[in-house]
Amino acid sequence: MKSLPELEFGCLESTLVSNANLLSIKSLSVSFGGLKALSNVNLELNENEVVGLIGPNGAGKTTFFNALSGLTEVESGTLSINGKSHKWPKPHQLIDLGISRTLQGVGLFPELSVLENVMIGDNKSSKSGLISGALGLSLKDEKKLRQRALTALERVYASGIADQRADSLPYPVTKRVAIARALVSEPKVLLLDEPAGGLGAQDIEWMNSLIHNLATQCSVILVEHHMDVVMSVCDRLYVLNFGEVISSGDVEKVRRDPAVVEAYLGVNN
Amino acid sequence: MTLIVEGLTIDHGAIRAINNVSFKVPQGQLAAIIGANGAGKTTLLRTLSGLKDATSGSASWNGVSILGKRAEDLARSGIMHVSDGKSVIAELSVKDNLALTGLWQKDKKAVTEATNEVIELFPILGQRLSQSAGSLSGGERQMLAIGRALIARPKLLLLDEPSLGLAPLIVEQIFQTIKSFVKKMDLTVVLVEQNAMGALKIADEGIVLNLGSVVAVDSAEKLLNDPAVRSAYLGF
Amino acid sequence: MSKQVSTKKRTLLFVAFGWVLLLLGDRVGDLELYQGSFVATYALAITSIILLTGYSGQLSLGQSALMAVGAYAGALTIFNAGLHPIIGLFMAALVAGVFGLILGLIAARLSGPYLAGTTLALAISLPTLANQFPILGAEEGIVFDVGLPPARFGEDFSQYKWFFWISALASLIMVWFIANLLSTKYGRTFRALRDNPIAAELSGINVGRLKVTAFAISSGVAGLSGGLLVMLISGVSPSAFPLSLSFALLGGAVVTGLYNLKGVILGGLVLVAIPEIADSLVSRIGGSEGFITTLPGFLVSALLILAVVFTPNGPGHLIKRHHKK
Amino acid sequence: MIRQFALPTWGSKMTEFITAILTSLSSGAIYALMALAIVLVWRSTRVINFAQAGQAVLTTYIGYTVIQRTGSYWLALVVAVISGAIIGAVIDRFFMRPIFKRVKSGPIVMIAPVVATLGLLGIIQAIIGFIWGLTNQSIEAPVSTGGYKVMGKVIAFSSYNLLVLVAVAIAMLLLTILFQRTNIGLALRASAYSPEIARLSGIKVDAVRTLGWAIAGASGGLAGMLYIPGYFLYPNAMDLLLVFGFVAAVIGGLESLFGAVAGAMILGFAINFSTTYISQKLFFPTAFIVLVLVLLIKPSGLFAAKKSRGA
Amino acid sequence: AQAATPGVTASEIKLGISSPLTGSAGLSYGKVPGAMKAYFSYINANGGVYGRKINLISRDDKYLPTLAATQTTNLVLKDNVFALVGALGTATHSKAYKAAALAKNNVPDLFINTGFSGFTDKTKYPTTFMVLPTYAMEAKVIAKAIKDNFPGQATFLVAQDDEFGSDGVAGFKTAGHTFSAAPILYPQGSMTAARAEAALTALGATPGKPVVVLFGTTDVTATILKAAEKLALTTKFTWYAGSVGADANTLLALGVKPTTIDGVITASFMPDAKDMTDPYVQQFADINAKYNKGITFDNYVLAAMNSAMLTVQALRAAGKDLTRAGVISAIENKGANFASAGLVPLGYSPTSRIGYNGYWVAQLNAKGEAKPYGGKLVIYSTDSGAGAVSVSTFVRPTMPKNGIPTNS
Ligand SMILES: Nc1ncnc2c1ncn2[C@@H]1O[C@H](COP(=O)(O)OP(=O)(O)OP(=O)(O)O)[C@@H](O)[C@H]1O
Ligand SMILES: Nc1ncnc2c1ncn2[C@@H]1O[C@H](COP(=O)(O)OP(=O)(O)OP(=O)(O)O)[C@@H](O)[C@H]1O
Ligand SMILES: [Mg+2]
Ligand SMILES: [Mg+2]
Repeated sequence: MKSLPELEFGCLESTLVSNANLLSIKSLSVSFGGLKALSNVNLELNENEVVGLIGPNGAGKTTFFNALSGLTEVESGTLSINGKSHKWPKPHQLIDLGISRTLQGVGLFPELSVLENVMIGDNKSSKSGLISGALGLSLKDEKKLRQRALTALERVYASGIADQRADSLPYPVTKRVAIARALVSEPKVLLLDEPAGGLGAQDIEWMNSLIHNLATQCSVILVEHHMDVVMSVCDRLYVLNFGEVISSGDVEKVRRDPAVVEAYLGVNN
Repeated sequence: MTLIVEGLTIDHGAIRAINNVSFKVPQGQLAAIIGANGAGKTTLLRTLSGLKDATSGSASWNGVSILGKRAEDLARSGIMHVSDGKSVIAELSVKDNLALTGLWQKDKKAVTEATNEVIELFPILGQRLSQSAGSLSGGERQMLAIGRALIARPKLLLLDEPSLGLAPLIVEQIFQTIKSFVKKMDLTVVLVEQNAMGALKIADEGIVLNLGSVVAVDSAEKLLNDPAVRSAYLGF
Repeated sequence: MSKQVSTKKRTLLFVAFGWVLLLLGDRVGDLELYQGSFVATYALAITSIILLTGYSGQLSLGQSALMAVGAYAGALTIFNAGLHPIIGLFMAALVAGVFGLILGLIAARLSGPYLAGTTLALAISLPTLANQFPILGAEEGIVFDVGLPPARFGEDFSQYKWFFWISALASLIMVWFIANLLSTKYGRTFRALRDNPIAAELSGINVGRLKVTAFAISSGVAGLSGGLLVMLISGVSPSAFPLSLSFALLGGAVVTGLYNLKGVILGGLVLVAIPEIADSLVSRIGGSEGFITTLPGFLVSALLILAVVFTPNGPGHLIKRHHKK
Repeated sequence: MIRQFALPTWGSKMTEFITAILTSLSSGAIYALMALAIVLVWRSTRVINFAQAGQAVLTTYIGYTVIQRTGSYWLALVVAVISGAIIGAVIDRFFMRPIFKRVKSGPIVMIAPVVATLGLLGIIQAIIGFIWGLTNQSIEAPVSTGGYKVMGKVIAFSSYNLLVLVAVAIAMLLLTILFQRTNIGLALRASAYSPEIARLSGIKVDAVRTLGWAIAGASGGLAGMLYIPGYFLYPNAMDLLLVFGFVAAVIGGLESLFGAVAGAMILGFAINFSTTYISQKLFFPTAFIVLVLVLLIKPSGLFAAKKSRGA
Repeated sequence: AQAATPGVTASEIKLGISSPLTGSAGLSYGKVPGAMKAYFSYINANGGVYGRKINLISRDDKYLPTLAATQTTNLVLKDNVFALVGALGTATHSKAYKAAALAKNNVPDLFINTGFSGFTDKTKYPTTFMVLPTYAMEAKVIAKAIKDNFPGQATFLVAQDDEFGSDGVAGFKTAGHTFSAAPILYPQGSMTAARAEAALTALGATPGKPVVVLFGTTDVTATILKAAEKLALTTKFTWYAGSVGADANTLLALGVKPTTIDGVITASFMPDAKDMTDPYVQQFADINAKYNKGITFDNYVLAAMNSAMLTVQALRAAGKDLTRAGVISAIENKGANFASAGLVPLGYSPTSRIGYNGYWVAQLNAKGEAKPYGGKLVIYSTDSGAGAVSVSTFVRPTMPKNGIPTNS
């Protein structure tokens, strides 16, 4: 496993605490103009844990991901990883923290091949500079990266389509490729935004088991509206409503929480 | 007023997405089209709404052929298509998005009424009226897209995965809404869904597509209880 | 994106192509050599557009200004500093690259029409500055002289052949660099940020920095082609870099197909040949004076439009599509 | 020997300043004429229309011919505006629509319209040269071009300047109302941003886009008929104006008509003040400098639409 | 020997011209090739040059250096012309000259249409012959005329900011003339109505009747005069328009009022194209009517035909055995005596490549006719260097019969 380059970031203020959470977010708030999209959200994630983040539409789930990944400005709140506190990253620094994410849309690069799409996910490992690139000397790095990308594709059972253009893929496959792209950098934390959205029953099942598998190697924060998936893969849940955590804890407890039933699940679920 | 599709075949270049498909949806009925990803559901709807050309076959609504007509003309004649993928215009405000289907309607009072109904249905839209649609959450966009179609008071509503990305409670609510609209407005609906269970529950009739061909047409109730369909599309 | 050509294969291909050009150079006349030099130069300029627009998705209407920067840098190096022409051409690329870097830093946040507007404004304002600095030689400009061909090439080795060797070689080497660059990590990342900047950013790509990088490299390439261009007209002056040059190159890039380098020669060829053909066509048809003077412009423009309408993705795409069927 | 004159200082600083303001206003108004036309096409089809310079000149030639025949400027203005609309519509129908049928995604979407409209510009200019010949013509202004007399001094502002200024303001207001307050405006915007969704909503996108081109063509016709009397008429007469109009439109954020006029005024003031107070040589560089300064502060111009969220 | 000379056969002499036909510069100068062709057709119809017909090949360079270079190279390498005539522009022609290797191939570069003094450098441009006096000469003559006629008045210069203006500025300096304020140098294309108004407002505050020298193209002269009309300053100044920017027909076509043009002083070396009493003018106008149908006869046409006539004499002077070197030496040795419409002496010699060596001072009237200033034709002659401006007694050679040269 690749060592994380996290030491580059914010080491100075780090306070080492043993047994700390892998990821810990404290009192995160985000506003858009007058709209409070997140207020004082706390979230913790342990190693090899799958945490579900659920809530009604517009509750702030994607905003939470956006804040964590630097796409949205954070109003207040702290972020620490393995007990060390970090600045909120810029989007392109997210990977350096050992975190990678998928987008609520699929967000593949349509005109790139599947393999290239996945290779982009760990672009940083290829150290080739401009000059070596221009002289065609960066082939070794490229080869290694290609190998890693193929491995990541294998993990989502998509290595057979490596050379196809991303925009020629059936929808369920694009979802797999997106996950492979997030995996290739071997993150510690994976943020999945509605991975089962738009999938059919069989693919959902498949996604289920994939997420289960992933949890053996990293931790996952999952945003999802498919309750079957959420209930079967998550260890713990956080429920957002109007930007606030209205309930959290293990799956069964949350599921029976009347506040959650009323705001989100409805009586039929 | 019946939607009649006969021997319809549609290609994407070399790929045959819909192969010799026939079905009927009588007025006031809700037909659910289910099928795995890539079965051709979206392609079928895009052809019915005039966005895509068919290769062969026929389709008519109210006795008039709808193939080869322009999307905007079909829309004005009461065929509303809510395409998949949160079809809102990100750069326009929520209010303007809702106004699009009212632009060409003569009866402005009815438009206002319909708009108010939609806002009642999706209150969150009411709170976001002046915000740009691009700043909405995924689910909010879906609501906006459906709301916009409803304002046109359609006669035939083509819905492509309306439940996509919506919270369970809202899904429930939207399905119920659609059903109530069918009754209230004598609306005919073709509902394409991955959420086969939810769709079949409210549908009168179910059409199962597989790799571009119809594999089963039956009343929704029967399909729900058909073990083959259950195992293939409902996941249990 | 079919199978990629390996670097070794590409190198061989370039060497072989260079060899063919060398042989060809001995078999054609001075005029063809001179036109061939323009083809090479324009092909290089089009390369800079393909890199910038086709790959990194940024639209510049000011490539002519960047070429001018390279041209002046080269001319000053050779004429004023008295250095070797090779250093002059090198400086043309380097100085334009640095200029592009600075401009890129300013324009990094701009996209689409905003970048287009900024570069357009640059294209009209930069050349007029040349008149303000006596060292730049005003309208008559500075001589850009690569000197006579070395004596050992013999008496028959004309100035035009020398031009052709220099421009073809410089262009080949530069395009080879760029092709290498684009075939691996950089090409991939450029296209990624073009297709979906947010997803690229989340994959750890510093989109802002990469856009600037693309701008700088593209400027460098444009600068070199600017240097070559003024070599061919043996001197640099502001009016050699009108806005219409930028526009013509965009047209060439469209004809070439924006997405790969394979057709750049074709783009260069079209820029040189079409006006030529239009001219001779018109003189053959004859007609009234007004007709003869206005028709070439009409024909060139009409061809441009036809190219956009019928092969907006370049003839390469057409051919590929036919293969598939 | 020639005696040396120091320019008199009495009040001349003040005169200089007032003149700079007046000339800024009149050149700003001229840039605004073109900026409006550019923004109109951009708003209704997302195309930077470089052919606008040719369209406007062509309609002005048509106006010129009308003046030759009838002697009436006002009739010519009407004819020019109408023919501008027709030419705009024809261009959309027969050139832009086929192009957009074929060009759908990728960077080519940015470039193809640029190249196509440039090609059109070439064609239009060739046609003008062929019909009217490659010589200069002039159109007499419909109102006095003599500067107003203020306190016994003639100032650099005439009824003609006032006419242009007022026409720009009225055009901006009417068009803004059309875009922001009417259904046509909403249809135009929707068709520009997302043709498919507009179609599905029952909007006749093709017709609406053609209408957008027609409106822009008409305002281009207006621009030509207002600009040329203060200048000359020849096939390339509005080329440079196109560049400045585009720069002004970008400064204004490309979306808003008010922004276009504001951008044009900013450009007019910047150019006239820098050339008056620093050096005439700054004429062209000022356009670049102002644009860069504005975009450094606001990368999408002064009055741009809000950006949509990323993820 | 004849077979070895490119572009010359027993029946034909091929000449080439690269000049702007389209674009902004084409507006004024687009007529030049056509007018030259018309004159050559006339000569061809009357026996040609020693039986050879002159075939002028014209290529459009749009006033762009790159095009000038390629078009001129085309003329030399593809069209195989014997000599070039009437090339236009400084930036364009300086590039074309080197790119087409005119020096190396000893291609005569005849009667170029620019007054840039750089072209007098025989080491750089060994085959080039200018026809216009240099801009510096014109400046010196204007300086002299101002000194003689408007002593004590304030003077101002508005000049295009390129070699055109800078040559002029240098000429005034040489003549010892200092302007009352720093010259207004404007980049080409920047003299808009607004800029002209601002400039004139500033100058308008000067007491007396200052002299304003306009050293630019005709469209700029028009812009400035129109600004003066607007500001009611037309009679405030004495206008002095340089020869390049004072074509009366063009000024009128550009909308300048006849009353404004009335009284504008300019310098010229040619007779006025409207002066039908001049035998040359009349002859050329006749030729124009016959061989250049539909084109109005103006100063541009006149000058072009004059250059064509010089060309025919140069070809004749080189003898029946036409060679490139022969033409060059013929002009060097006999060129000063060629018959031409010019009212000032021609200065060709083995050491000088400047054509006309001076100016007469003219004043336009409301009809746009150029009449001698003060009612009497005074010819000033000078050089591009430090030489003084002197009044010349030059009487031009009489026109060859019917305008068909018979020299040898
Ligand atoms: N850039 C923005 N400007 C204004 N409001 C915004 C912006 N981004 C998000 N919002 C608002 O913040 C709220 C939270 O949005 P978010 O996308 O986080 O919801 P979500 O929980 O992901 O919903 P969904 O399940 O529908 O995707 C929404 O009401 C949305 O309209
Ligand atoms: N624009 C296109 N070009 C080429 N092939 C396409 C295109 N759109 C769809 N297809 C192909 O047509 C087939 C049917 O696709 P379609 O999108 O209609 O299926 P679907 O049933 O809607 O799937 P999903 O449930 O994923 O939305 C698929 O094989 C798909 O890959
Ligand atoms: Mg979301
Ligand atoms: Mg679908």
